[in-house]
Amino acid sequence: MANPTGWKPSVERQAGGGEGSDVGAGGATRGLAFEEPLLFEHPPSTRSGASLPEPSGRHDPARDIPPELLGGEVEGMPALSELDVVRHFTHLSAWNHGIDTGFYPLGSCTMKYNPKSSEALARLPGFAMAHPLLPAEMCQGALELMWRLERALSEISGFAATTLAPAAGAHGELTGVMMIRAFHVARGNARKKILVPDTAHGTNPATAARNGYQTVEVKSGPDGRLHPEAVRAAMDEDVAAIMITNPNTLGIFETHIAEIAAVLHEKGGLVYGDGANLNALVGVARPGDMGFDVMQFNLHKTFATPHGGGGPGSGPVAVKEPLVPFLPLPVVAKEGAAWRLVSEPRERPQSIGRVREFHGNMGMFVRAWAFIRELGPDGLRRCSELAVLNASYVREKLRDVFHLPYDTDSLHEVVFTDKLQAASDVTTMDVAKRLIDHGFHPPTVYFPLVVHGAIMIEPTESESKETLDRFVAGMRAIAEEARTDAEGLKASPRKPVRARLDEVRAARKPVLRWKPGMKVE
Amino acid sequence: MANPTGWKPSVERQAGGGEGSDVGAGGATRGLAFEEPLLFEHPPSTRSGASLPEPSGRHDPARDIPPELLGGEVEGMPALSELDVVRHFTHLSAWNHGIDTGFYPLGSCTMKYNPKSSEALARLPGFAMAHPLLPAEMCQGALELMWRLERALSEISGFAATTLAPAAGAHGELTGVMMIRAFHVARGNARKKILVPDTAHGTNPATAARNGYQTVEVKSGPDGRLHPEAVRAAMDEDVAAIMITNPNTLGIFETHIAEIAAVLHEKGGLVYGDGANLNALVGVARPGDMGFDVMQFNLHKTFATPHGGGGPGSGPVAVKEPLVPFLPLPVVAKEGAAWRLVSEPRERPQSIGRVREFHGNMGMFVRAWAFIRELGPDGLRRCSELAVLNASYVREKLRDVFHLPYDTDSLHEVVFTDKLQAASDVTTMDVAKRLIDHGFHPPTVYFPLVVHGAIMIEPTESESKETLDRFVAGMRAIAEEARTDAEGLKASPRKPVRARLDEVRAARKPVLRWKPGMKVE
Amino acid sequence: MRYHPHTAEDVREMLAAVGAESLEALFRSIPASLQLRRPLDLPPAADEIALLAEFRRLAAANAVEHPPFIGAGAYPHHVPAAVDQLLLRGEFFTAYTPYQPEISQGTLQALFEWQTFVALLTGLEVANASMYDGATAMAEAALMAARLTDRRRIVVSAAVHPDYRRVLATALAATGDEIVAVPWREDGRIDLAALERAVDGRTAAVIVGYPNFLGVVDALPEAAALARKAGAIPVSVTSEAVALGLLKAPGALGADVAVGTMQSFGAGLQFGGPAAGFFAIREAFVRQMPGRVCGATLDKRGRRGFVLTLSTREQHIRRERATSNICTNAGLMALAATIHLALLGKHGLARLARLNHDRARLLRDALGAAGVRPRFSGPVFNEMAFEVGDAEEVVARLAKRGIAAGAPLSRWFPDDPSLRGALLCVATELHSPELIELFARSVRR
Amino acid sequence: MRYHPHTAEDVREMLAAVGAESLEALFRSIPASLQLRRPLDLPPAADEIALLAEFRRLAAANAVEHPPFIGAGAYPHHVPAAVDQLLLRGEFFTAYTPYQPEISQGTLQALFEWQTFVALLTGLEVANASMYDGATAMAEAALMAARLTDRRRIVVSAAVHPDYRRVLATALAATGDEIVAVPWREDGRIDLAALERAVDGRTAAVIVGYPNFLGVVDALPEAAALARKAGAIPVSVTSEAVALGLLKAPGALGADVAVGTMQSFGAGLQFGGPAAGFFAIREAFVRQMPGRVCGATLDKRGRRGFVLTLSTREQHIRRERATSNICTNAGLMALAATIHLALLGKHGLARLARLNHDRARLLRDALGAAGVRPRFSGPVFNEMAFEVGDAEEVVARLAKRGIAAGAPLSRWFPDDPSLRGALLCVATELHSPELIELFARSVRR
Ligand SMILES: Cc1ncc(COP(=O)(O)O)c(C=O)c1O
Ligand SMILES: Cc1ncc(COP(=O)(O)O)c(C=O)c1O
Repeated sequence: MANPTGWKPSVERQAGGGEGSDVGAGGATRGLAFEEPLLFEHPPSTRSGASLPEPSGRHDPARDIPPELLGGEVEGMPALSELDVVRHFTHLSAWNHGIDTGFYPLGSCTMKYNPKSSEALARLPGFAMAHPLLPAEMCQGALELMWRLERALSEISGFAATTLAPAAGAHGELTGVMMIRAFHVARGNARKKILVPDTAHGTNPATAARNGYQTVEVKSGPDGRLHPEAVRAAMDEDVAAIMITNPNTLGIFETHIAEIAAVLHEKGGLVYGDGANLNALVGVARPGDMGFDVMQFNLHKTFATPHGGGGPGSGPVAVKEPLVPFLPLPVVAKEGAAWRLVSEPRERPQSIGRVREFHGNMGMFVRAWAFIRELGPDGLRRCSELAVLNASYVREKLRDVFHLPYDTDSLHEVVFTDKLQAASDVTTMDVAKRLIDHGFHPPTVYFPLVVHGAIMIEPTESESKETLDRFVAGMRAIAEEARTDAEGLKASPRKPVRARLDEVRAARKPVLRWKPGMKVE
Repeated sequence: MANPTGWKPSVERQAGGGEGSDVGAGGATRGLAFEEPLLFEHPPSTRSGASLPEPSGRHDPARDIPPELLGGEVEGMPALSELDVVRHFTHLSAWNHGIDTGFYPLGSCTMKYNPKSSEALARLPGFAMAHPLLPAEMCQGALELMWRLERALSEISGFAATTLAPAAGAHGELTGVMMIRAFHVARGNARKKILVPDTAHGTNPATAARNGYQTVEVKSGPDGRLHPEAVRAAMDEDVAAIMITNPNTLGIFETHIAEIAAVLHEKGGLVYGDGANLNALVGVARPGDMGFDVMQFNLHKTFATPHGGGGPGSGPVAVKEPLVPFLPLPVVAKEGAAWRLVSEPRERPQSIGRVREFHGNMGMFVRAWAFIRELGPDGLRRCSELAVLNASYVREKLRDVFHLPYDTDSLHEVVFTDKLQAASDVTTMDVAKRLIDHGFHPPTVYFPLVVHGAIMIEPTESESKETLDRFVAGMRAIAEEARTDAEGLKASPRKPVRARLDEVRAARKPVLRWKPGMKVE
Repeated sequence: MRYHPHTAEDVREMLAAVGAESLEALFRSIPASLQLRRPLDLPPAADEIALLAEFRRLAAANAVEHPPFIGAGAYPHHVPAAVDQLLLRGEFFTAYTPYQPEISQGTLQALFEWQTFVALLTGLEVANASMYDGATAMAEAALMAARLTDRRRIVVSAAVHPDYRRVLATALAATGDEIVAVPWREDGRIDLAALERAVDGRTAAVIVGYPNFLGVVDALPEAAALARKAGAIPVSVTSEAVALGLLKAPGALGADVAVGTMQSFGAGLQFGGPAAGFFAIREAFVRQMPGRVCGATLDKRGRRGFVLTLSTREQHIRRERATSNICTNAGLMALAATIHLALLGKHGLARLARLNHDRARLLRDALGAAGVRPRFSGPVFNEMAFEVGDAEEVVARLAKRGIAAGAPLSRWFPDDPSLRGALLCVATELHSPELIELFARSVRR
Repeated sequence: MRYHPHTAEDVREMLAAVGAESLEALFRSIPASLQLRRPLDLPPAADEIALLAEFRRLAAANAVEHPPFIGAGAYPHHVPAAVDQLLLRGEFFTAYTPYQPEISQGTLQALFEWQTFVALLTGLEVANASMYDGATAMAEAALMAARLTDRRRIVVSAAVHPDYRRVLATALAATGDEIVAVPWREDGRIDLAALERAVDGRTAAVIVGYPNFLGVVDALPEAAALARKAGAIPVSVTSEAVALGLLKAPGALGADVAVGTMQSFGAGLQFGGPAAGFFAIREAFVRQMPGRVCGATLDKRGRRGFVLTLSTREQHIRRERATSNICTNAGLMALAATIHLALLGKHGLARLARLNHDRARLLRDALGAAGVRPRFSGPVFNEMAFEVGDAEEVVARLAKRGIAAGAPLSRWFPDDPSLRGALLCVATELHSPELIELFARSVRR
């Protein structure tokens, strides 16, 4: 495949340069990269990259730490100069694909642009260097920011109040379901079950189980939606709640949400909203207005805080009025012109208690609040509009070459399958790996589980039509290639520093850390 | 060449992956890279990556700017979102080799590690946001720093005073020779000639010419050193100065410097020191103690301020007492406990005047002062010791496979040639390009001009023995390859995003900017 | 809007392509009654200059001129400039969980290195790819112990960070597992006799702080031995991981699980988050370990590489039978700690730890000279409680001078009048001898 | 020492390899009498924490709370956060001059883009890869004009930045070339009648500020026409390049050479440096252009790439016959400007320029309401001189309030008593309407 989309300015007719030197639809080619050993594989030495003051020399630890507790230098630790370390991580970073490198349509993860200004703001010493236990009078700025963010999230989602404490989406789910449980317990009965649609993210059933609930799977309909009848059939007075993602993980709006909520509410159940897909709805519709009682945000998705190679996230949870007493601690309160943290159970006796240390991931609050402040009400709505436009556009442009399992309106993401490629034995995994050679991060694959060979594409609003057109061209080229050269396709990716990795080997003979003489064979 | 030095952890026996996928001695392999069009080659649009306040709307420029001076939007400018721009420059950066990427033994350029802490310090708002014309009482910190740096540089070099104004080494030379000229003019005669050894950097003769002096080349001896007799032969009362780099560009100390200085001084000439090679001497010997009258520093070399892809630099100039009156403006003066800038010619009537706008490259002063502060007197000397050790080590390890034109002690850098490779028609350029595939930045090549096919290696003190050993292994592998596979060698580099570039074409049909419809053919 | 690349023309063309009349029409699958018919009630958009001014104002309302003398779970440490500049590389911070290993080897190798650092510092065999924080890591450890032992009682030292214990209580609210707290003795160490009484055949885990919340290096070997004797899993918890550069590793003292936070490395304070929780175990527990883990493998061409592995434990595969529900963890903070630890290295870490030990002694001596004595006699690392009379008064008084004096223990033990005067203070490499002197003088008045 | 990787063992081994007994012995080629036999008299080494404290103290001694109302050659502008984060990528800032194009394509393409931006903004055909600053760029322009015309008289408007003129004088001290200054008229524009008298067949260049030092958009078209008539090269000088987003390009108004600084884009103030000087010309002058230049070419496989080119003009090839002696230029600052301009783009630049124009009007009106009037009647962009009575007094008074009031013109024209009251002030996007009001009130008292 030599530059199927006419990527410029490469002059690919003479490209040559061996395998993988062609130019992908996303601009991918090959260039210089560096192998890099593990930090621990450098020879031992007396080096250090540390720059530290000298101790007074007057206090020998051996004098006051019992010998059985006193250790020496940690064996196995590396000994490198600052430059060694800088080169090490500079090389490592070059092996990664990030949003800053290229299109990253990882469905359900909302890989939107992470504003650089947020990084600068979060590094202001007043935020970066503030201790979480500063006396209130010494941290009014931090508290004010948290309070404003809390108010804004409640408004955006249509709930009464929001806790900022949870550290990520799944942690928010956990917190939310804990509140649901506390709510029921306060009414005398924790109940036993939580309904979870078959399209749900794995964190939903795991969260329910973690709270001691049995999960009951509810099947979605042929239109990819949850139907009130199915919910009604599963509903009884043992059901504490249903956990719904809306739009769901197919990107499809749960049209019957209000009716479903009514089914739950009728029998005293609550409706939990997995807010991972909120990017479809900001300023357009509010979960609080649809019958949800509790919902977590993923600030690292909807509000553009960086995903950081797997975190940190932030998963605030919004609740309706009846659940407010159960919010975890701490809570930021405004009293007159000052703010303070309510941390003592005495002040909030019904609180489920603490869900983590301190007050939440402040670093993420700063960035999320910056995003909300910069976008404003219109800009935030615009995010959702453009996110949906982008996904709809990709859907339309690919539906003739990839199988669309649900031919109904979808919102911010779209799910295809590898069904049309089955004849040539090309799978979703092959498509994903081939996209790498084009210069794109693959979509989420094999999720949701209800779709066989799912390819879940979420472009987000950050991407231009040009980028989408290139992605579409890449996907179409792959569809074509699946017909004409399935073998070649299966040899992908060819361009990165590593070819396909053997995941089976990794799980069968786990090597989970370096040890002297470590071998991977 | 597959991993000649046993680079780990790659398992190269099965490497394959086409041309250039082997692992070089410096760890170089191939990986994913991105093509990137010019900013101007994106389709025109209404996009912008700007975030700006709204104007009041009350002031139409057409009302007060005459129509013949009023322009519209600038045609041809790009129109991109912030993300487009971030990706653009992220991709571009990946095509570069920097010190942070790998070994960079570019002779005469002192590519030492640029401390990250200096970058943080230079960004403190008090430095980054200070206007150069702030009233003195509002910029005491900046002035104090400049004053302390000035004092430190004078001490390090052994001179009476230093101007911080010049923007780079060559600008320092210009300033220095201007002072020399002013000195002579003050004595009634500017004189006509400047002596320049044949090993001199091109900026030396260019500087002399720029000051209206005729340059007279002085040949160095067979030991690579300048000899008093040669200087004496060229010396007369028309000679204003000699420009000497010490150690010279062969890395060799000018042993006869004191005698040469005497030859000059005897006939009223001055001795200019090109301080580009000061990294060999800090704390070990001081140019001011050797007979030099004027010398420029290259803060971006000796004092580790980043080279920035070609600048900014900083080229302070130190002078002996008799030249102090001629220092350019401004001068930082300490008066009591306060500092102020002396900018007015009235206060320094003999000053050569201003050599640039404002006071110098403050951004570089902050970094250089940080370097001096962190290293301290012992650490600075240690830099020179290790720099010389490194260069001497490389010299020793390569002298059997590359021709060493001057077999005499050298200091912080060493010059080889391609003479031993001549038989296989392999040139210095081929060696340089092959080093790229190993993962090393090539040394300075074809300089100094007195050495045919010069390969000038300056490792600096930042590099570890391991890195040097890898480099040596790479160079030795190349020497071997020159014998066994000259053709293959000449096809290098294979790994970067671009193969050898056609410099002749660039100069013959210059395309120096983008224009609509631009073609390079 | 600088983040929105769509021109009016793009929008028109794309709407045409998808057959929608307007952006609004894209949402027709949302019942009209559920749509929001008004703009969100939020402040209007701010440009970058206004944003900077607004956030500078907020940041300036936090007093951070001096490093705080507060630890209590978050430790003021110097983070070398190199850490942050490497973290800012977009390839790191704008990537997500390394689902596609071929283009995530940077994140993956760094995680493998993080896991190794955690294993080395804790003296245990295996570590996961990070947890949200120390408190949730401890709760996960308790749950894992319950699964492994099939027992339902968690014995925890009262000198474990009270907030961690609260998080544990919250986490166990649904399981009905029991928590038994064991008091500390006058020296600030766990009461081993009480521990012995508390531990029995129903005990899943014994959790001890190392150092504990009072700053005291607790009796981990003895506690671990008692746990082991009863078939319970000894768990150590560490909030101040710099201590592990001076103390023996918990794994070497008998802990089978070591959890905590690496906040001290690379994270800074950030008003309490984010920082990377760590979770280290004996290899035998690996199939019950929560969270992601990175493992080494080979690629198709036989070159070493890294992947996320053992994912059959995890929610996205195992769903309700997963070992935990964690998904997004604290990857970037794990990277930050990894870079910081790499810079320190073997020798730097030891020097840093000794320096912290030294500074705490300077603090003790300076306060001693001011007539203020430590509250507990047990061995300490860089943090200790002092008896200052009225801790809240001291804190309020020093706040006026811009000094964060420490954490009054009564905040966590309001019902224990004997702790009214106890002020928990830390001294680290950031507290210069001069600042320590100033502090001691200020406490005195 | 964190920057020195050598262990004692390494040093030993390496010394043995090179056959030296000690590190000292490496310097035996330096006569003993020339060696320094004492440690340098410098403050002792500081660790990173101490360094940070020391530099914070110094930085805090510069008053930067408010953006200064001073321009006068260095303009306070907002630099988007993205610029700096991209500049911090080590591949950019730790590289040097792109001597090896295959591994410098990033720097080279960015330089090509910089050259294009300069050409577009100046309306000229070719630009070089940057100069040290605006002042030296202007001096180089004069020298180039002298070479091109083989004439020896430089006519320069007195309203060109006085420091630039001083730099020109310094540069020409050796050549004996003559400088003729042409006064400005009451409106702040060059006196065209005087210019006409000054220009003749000996004139190499006519240099005009655009806008000029007084903030006035000078009569460039007329001046250029006069120059051209006499066979001299019309040169425009711009310190506030944001103006080029609102004004016609100098090349479109007759300038054959446009020089100045792009400090307004990407550099920030930095107490005056570094920032990138620019140098743009008509194509015909290219072989006489000073400095480096980047050009497009093809690689061996026919792919477009970039190299430094036309180097036969330069000192490293041509030595004493070079067009200048410049070597290291201001690469990173050119990159900074390029990134900033890319972010602004066509529309953003126009908006920024209009906003600056607007803010200067707000300043004029606010000061007008305080009874303070502009000194010159000519058209201005974002900077203008006001008649404040005693400019030095106003500056000293506002300094006490932490406001940098502006630049008193008398500093450069001490002998002209009529300028005693003239205070040169700028207003940009950084000066909010509220700050402008505060400023006007403070000037008034
Ligand atoms: C639909 C859905 N729910 C929940 C989560 C869990 O969120 P987090 O990873 O922040 O814990 C995800 C994350 O990928 C998700 O996609
Ligand atoms: C020996 C020598 N002299 C002078 C210079 C000029 O210094 P700069 O590039 O800072 O102008 C250099 C720079 O490479 C050099 O190597």
